[in-house]
Amino acid sequence: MTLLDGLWAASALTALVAAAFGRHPAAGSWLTVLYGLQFLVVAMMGGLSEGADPVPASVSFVVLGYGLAWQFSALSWFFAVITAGAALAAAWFVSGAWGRAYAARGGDLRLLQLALALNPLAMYVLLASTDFLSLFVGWELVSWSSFLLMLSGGGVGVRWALRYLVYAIGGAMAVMAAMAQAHALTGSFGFGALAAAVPELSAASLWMLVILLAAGFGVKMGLLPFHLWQAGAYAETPGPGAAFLGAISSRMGLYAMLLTLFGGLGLGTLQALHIPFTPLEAHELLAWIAAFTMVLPTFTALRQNDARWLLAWHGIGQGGYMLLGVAMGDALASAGGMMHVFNHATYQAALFMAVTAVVYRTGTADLNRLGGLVTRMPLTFLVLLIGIIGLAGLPPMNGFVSKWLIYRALIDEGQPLLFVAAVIGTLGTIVSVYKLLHNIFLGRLRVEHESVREVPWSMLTPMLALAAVVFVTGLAPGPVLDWVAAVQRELGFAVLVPTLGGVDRPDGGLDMLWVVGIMLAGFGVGALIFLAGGRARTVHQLDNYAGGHFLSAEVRYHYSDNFYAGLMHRIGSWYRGSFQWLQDALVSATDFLAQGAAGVYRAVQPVTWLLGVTVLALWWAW
Amino acid sequence: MYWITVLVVAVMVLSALAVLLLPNLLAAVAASSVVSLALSVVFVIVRAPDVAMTEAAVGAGLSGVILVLALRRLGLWGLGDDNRPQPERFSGTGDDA
Amino acid sequence: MTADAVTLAVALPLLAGFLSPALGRSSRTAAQWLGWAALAASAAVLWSVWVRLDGGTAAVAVGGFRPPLGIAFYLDGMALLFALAVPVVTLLFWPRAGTPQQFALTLVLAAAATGLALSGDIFNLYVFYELTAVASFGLVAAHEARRAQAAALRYLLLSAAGSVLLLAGIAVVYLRTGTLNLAHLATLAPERLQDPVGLAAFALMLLGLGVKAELFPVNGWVPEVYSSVSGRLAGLLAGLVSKLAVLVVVRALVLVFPRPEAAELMLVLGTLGIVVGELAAWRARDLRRQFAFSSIGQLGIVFVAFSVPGPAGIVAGLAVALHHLLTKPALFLLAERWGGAIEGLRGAGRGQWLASTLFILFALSLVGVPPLPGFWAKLLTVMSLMEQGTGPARAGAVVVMAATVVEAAYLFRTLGVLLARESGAESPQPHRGPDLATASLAGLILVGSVFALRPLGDGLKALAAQAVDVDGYVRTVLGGPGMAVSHPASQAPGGAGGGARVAHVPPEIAS
Amino acid sequence: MRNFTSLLFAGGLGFFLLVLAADLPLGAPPMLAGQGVLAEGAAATGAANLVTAVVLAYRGIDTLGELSILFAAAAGVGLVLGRARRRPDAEADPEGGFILLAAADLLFPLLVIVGLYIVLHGHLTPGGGFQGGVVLAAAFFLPLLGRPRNALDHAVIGWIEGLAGAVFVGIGLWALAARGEFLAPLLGKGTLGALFSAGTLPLLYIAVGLKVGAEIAGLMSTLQETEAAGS
Amino acid sequence: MSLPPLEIVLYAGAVSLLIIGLAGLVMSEHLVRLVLALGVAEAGGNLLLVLTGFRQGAVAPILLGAAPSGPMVDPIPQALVLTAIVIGVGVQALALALVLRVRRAYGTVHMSALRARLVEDLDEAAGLPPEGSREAPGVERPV
Repeated sequence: MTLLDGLWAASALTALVAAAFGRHPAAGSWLTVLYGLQFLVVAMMGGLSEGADPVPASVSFVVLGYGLAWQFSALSWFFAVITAGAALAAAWFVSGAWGRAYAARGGDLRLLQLALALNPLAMYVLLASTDFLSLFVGWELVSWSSFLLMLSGGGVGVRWALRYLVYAIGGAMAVMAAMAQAHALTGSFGFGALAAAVPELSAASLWMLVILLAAGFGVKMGLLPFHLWQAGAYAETPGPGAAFLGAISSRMGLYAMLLTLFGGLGLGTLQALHIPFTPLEAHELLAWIAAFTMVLPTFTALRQNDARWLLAWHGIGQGGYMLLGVAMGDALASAGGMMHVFNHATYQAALFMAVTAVVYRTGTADLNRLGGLVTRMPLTFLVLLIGIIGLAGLPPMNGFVSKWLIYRALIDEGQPLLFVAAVIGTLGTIVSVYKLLHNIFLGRLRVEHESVREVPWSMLTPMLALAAVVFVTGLAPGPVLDWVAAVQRELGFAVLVPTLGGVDRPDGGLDMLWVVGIMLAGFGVGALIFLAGGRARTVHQLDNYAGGHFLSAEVRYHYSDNFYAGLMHRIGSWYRGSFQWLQDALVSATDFLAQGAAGVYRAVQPVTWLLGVTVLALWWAW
Repeated sequence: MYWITVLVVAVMVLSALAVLLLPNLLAAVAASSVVSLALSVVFVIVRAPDVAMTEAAVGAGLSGVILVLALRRLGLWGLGDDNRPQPERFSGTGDDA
Repeated sequence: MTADAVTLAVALPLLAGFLSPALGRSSRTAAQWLGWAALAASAAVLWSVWVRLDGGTAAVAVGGFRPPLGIAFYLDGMALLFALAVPVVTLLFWPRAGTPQQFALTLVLAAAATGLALSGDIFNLYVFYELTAVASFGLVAAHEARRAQAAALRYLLLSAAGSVLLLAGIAVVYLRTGTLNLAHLATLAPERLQDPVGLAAFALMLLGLGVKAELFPVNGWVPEVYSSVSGRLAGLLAGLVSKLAVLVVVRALVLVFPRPEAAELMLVLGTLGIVVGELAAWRARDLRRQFAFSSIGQLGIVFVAFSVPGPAGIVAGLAVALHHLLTKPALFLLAERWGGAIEGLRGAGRGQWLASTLFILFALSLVGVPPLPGFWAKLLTVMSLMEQGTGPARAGAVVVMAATVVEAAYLFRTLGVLLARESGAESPQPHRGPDLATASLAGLILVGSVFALRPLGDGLKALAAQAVDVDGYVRTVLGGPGMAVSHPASQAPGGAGGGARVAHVPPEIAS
Repeated sequence: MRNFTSLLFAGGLGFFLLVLAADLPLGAPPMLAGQGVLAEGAAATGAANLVTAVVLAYRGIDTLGELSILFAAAAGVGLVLGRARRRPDAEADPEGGFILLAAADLLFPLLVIVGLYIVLHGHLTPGGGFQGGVVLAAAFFLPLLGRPRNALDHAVIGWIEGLAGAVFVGIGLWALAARGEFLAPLLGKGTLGALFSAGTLPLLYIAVGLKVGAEIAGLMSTLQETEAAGS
Repeated sequence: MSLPPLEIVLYAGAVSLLIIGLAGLVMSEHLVRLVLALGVAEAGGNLLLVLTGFRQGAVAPILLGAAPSGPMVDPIPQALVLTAIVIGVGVQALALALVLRVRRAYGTVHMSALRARLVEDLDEAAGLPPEGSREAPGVERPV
């Protein structure tokens, strides 16, 4: 029995326990222990990131003449450790007060626990793929288990889950087409065979593969224009589920792309694949798609008035950074892109949990109905603060490191337009996460929230732990970059050799230890001035004013309402409903065709069809 | 012989058309019996006496009787003008013959 | 038990069917038991023949007249598999509440379906096809509601028109080749049917058979009939009868018309069928019609899969067909449970966990979620189409995959309604134990086959290799080991008698 | 519009089928199987009428299938019209006139004899079970036309058709037991052209005749007993 | 002008019957006429089948006396047609029974009316308001 078997067994056991006892809130603690066990098993495979041999699974099948086998490599391990961590944090969050409250409100706790347990299991299967067939099997399992998780909350979530399903099946079918195409071209499902056959393949075949794979996996990643399902589906999932999904689920698309496009076809192939009539190559096309994915969803997030939706839209946008980095393909950019997977998972999970904590106490995630909670929920505020700094990609959090690597690479590669796009994206992120922070925690406390207290420790612990990871890996990104380097080595990218604090390059590296040190020193100076100045005066939260008027509890005015109205007035129309039209058009076209199809059986007598088609067939026979 | 055949075939085809075009259903049934009879003559001509017998017995006789019985049960029996277009014809489908 | 006994599988249900109405006048129970016994005996005969052949093939000259002159039954894995499915499925979908006449018609239907699977003579196939048709008209019309009779009448007219075309196709083939035996035709086809006339004959036969096989666009009866009759009968027709009609088409395609144009015709019509069926199902507003249209789409996939030449196509087609044979009848049974307008089913699945779980299972398998069998069937289809690599084949693959998306959308929309939290449904339909048991059985087989994928795959491959082995077919039927010894009196004048049976075929016949 | 398209399609189909004729060996068919039957049919079956040889011997199972179709159709008619039977008190058709009644009575024995003759000589001359069966059915049905209040006993008809069908299958099974082949010819061939020749073929034709006669008589009397529609 | 050979005339007759029957099946409204048209089409098919065994100058396949007096026509198609005729009459009887029943149930003997009623009936059986009515202007779309 290998460690991979052990991981699957632990995960399956978790799912079984969840199915059997998930209904009882008390089972939450046991499940958390089991998730911890999973994490431990993954950690025991840590040698993978130091160049150890891949860990195979001892099960394998031969179905219809095709072999199915699984193994863990450095790439798998990198994603698996994030998965296990996110699952552990989410499960911990559920295990205590939150789970009890969920069950008390009529939620199906067993279904949630089961779905939450099935997701990592499916992902571990997917992450162990060795060829197209096992990849597809794992892919479908992941799709359906996340569908289950989205459904688990019922209500509006079901609608979104169904929409997700349609997109996911569409994506899966594109993958299946690519897989069948690859098999038709090479006679095998192996990535190696595909890589070996690349020189003989025509540009058309390669393009078909690239487009099918990118589109198929891009659906899961929420790449434009296939992103419309993601925000709603994730946001309407019950809180911890959303945290888990937002952290890692859509990254499976990136994993699969890394495995097939970059590992299978090879980065070199993408770089050599020229788009006719343009100066672009395939990898630049991907980079541009990624760039649009960074910008548009981020600005859509700016418009959201629901904290969960806002975060979910950011999840889409951040995926763009990852793909941008990987698609650029040099050592810095790819390291940045892959490290961003880790970083994003940590802060996104922390952010979703913080928002869920707020919902737990206030009952709403509506940014127009919150405010001033900083004094009531200071630790949650802290987590959210750390999280948004990471999300915005500002020092000293880990998001800064990965984004710095990407910016730096874009400059090095001579891609000013992409660089500007990345900066615009970051700008939008900063603006919108400020809205998040402000509308929940700052400003005026609403009357109905005066009695709100901090959430219990069962929820705070995972949040704080994640926040700590966000900070620590920002302070010392070296270990994570080491893992990334192993992945780069495995996939054939140029390898970035990290230091503890970042990278050391002759033309200017990054050492986060210094950056953080200087920042903290700066904050220290600021704090000294603030304290020494002694000008601060503490007033009651309701003792404030706007527009020259003092506001009291009776005045129904709240300036966080419709935040950024002016900004939206200026730029909102630029991206309103971006690609919604595409989805609408597709649905309308399907509906139109469906009416026609139903009409086939309504408008014409069956015998007429028989006669007509006979004549046509005879005509054709000539 | 040749001309007899042509004549019989012509009768057969014309009666077949009559089956479709005669407004009176009883007459149409009669025409279909004529088709069968002509057909059985043709079968004799092509040296198929067994088939001819069967066609005469079954096609002309039996199925004629069954059809007439059915017409009678449908209330469409008779040579008079009680076979007008049905008043309950569904309006609005737009594909009446 | 010799292979000749396989005729019992056709004869016994017929015998029981003939006696059933008369017997039923005195005792309905006796008629029912007679029918069950006949079907069980039929299944036993087929099973013993299957075991005895042990993967080989055999031909049975019915009445002892050697094949080009008499009628031959051909027994290979594919034929026996479907033949064996007939009594089993018929027993499962037996019209329990029916009259002795319905028992008789069901038995006749089973006998005819068995004959369709086994027969190796095109006119004999036509007879069995018509028998299937007439029996199913009767069964459909036997349903109480008046809509069933109207649907049956419309079905009858369409089907009869199709039969006329089929007959015309057979006439053309006979005029060209002077024989009706499939094996003999297979030897003659390369020189006598490889031209537009042969293709026209195939087109006529395909469309004639297509009426029963739910081939687009001659399947206008499907939504009307399936939504008028009981779930059991719909399951029987959609699951079993349509497959056997497809089987006949496949035999004709492989043996007599192995031309790319013929396969292309099937491919195009199948593709259109998928598009129209799945889209219409997407728009359907009640459960039964949704499944009926979905059945059209699935049969389209079957046709598309079988249109791929060679064993790959047969494997894919068999996989899709068997999968559909398993799931769709069970779904019709579940539809019977809930029935009616989809919007009216809000929350109807809650509290009926077994039924809901089965629905989910079948839906997942139909959509093709690994590791359920539906996935492998779909994968084989897409792969064989892509492997073929021609434009229409690729288009077919794309349509199969696009249809999957549509299928997932409507199946899970329905499921979402069934399991919705808020309950708008009136009191759920009365509990039907046997139906649920049958559906559960199908579900168990479905899940069980996941654990037997390897032997199943190997088995299908062996069947397909046998099915495409035209030489083997010809050898088996027209003389060679495994053929039943012909009757001494039926030897040709001047024949040597005994020994090499090929010598009995007069020279002008063997050409 | 619809009629126009339909005519166009029908015309097209006719055109293609007529064009087909150019490539078909009309009048000189290859007859590969047919030659075989012509050459050995009489010897193999003992029937002088080779069509009968084909119908009952070479393609016996076709005939069984055909009987089953007729049976299924009759059962279907029974099912469809079973509930629509005339109520006993419903107004029946008026009795036939003297000519019809007299003709029915006179014709009855004649038709029975002719029908039996056609059935029994099916292996020798044109005709056979089907044709004879129809004549027999007519014999029994004609009196009903004259006296609509009388009815055939459906139970008896059911038993006749059931048993006749069973006899057909039974002869086939007998052959299976005796010779190992379903529906193989049994008994001696006899002299070609004699009434008692051709082994079991006449027996089969008798079964066919009875079954067809019973089914058609039942079918017609079911139709006859059906209440008039539209009332 | 040379006359077409006999078998071509017969073939043309068979095809005409087939076409007339099929056209009638498509165009007729009255249910009884549809059944009649079906019978005509079947007659055409049967004639077609008999013609496949016909050859010029041959005799019927019945052995009268000792030796056949010349070539015989093919007996197999004749046997097939015997079967087909009986099948046809069975189907016809069933169809007529259904027409009677449908007339009783729906009060119409017209195909288009019957179809419209059938669709209404199916909708009603499923508990649906008629398509396009005020209560159900369309179906809610899933995405």
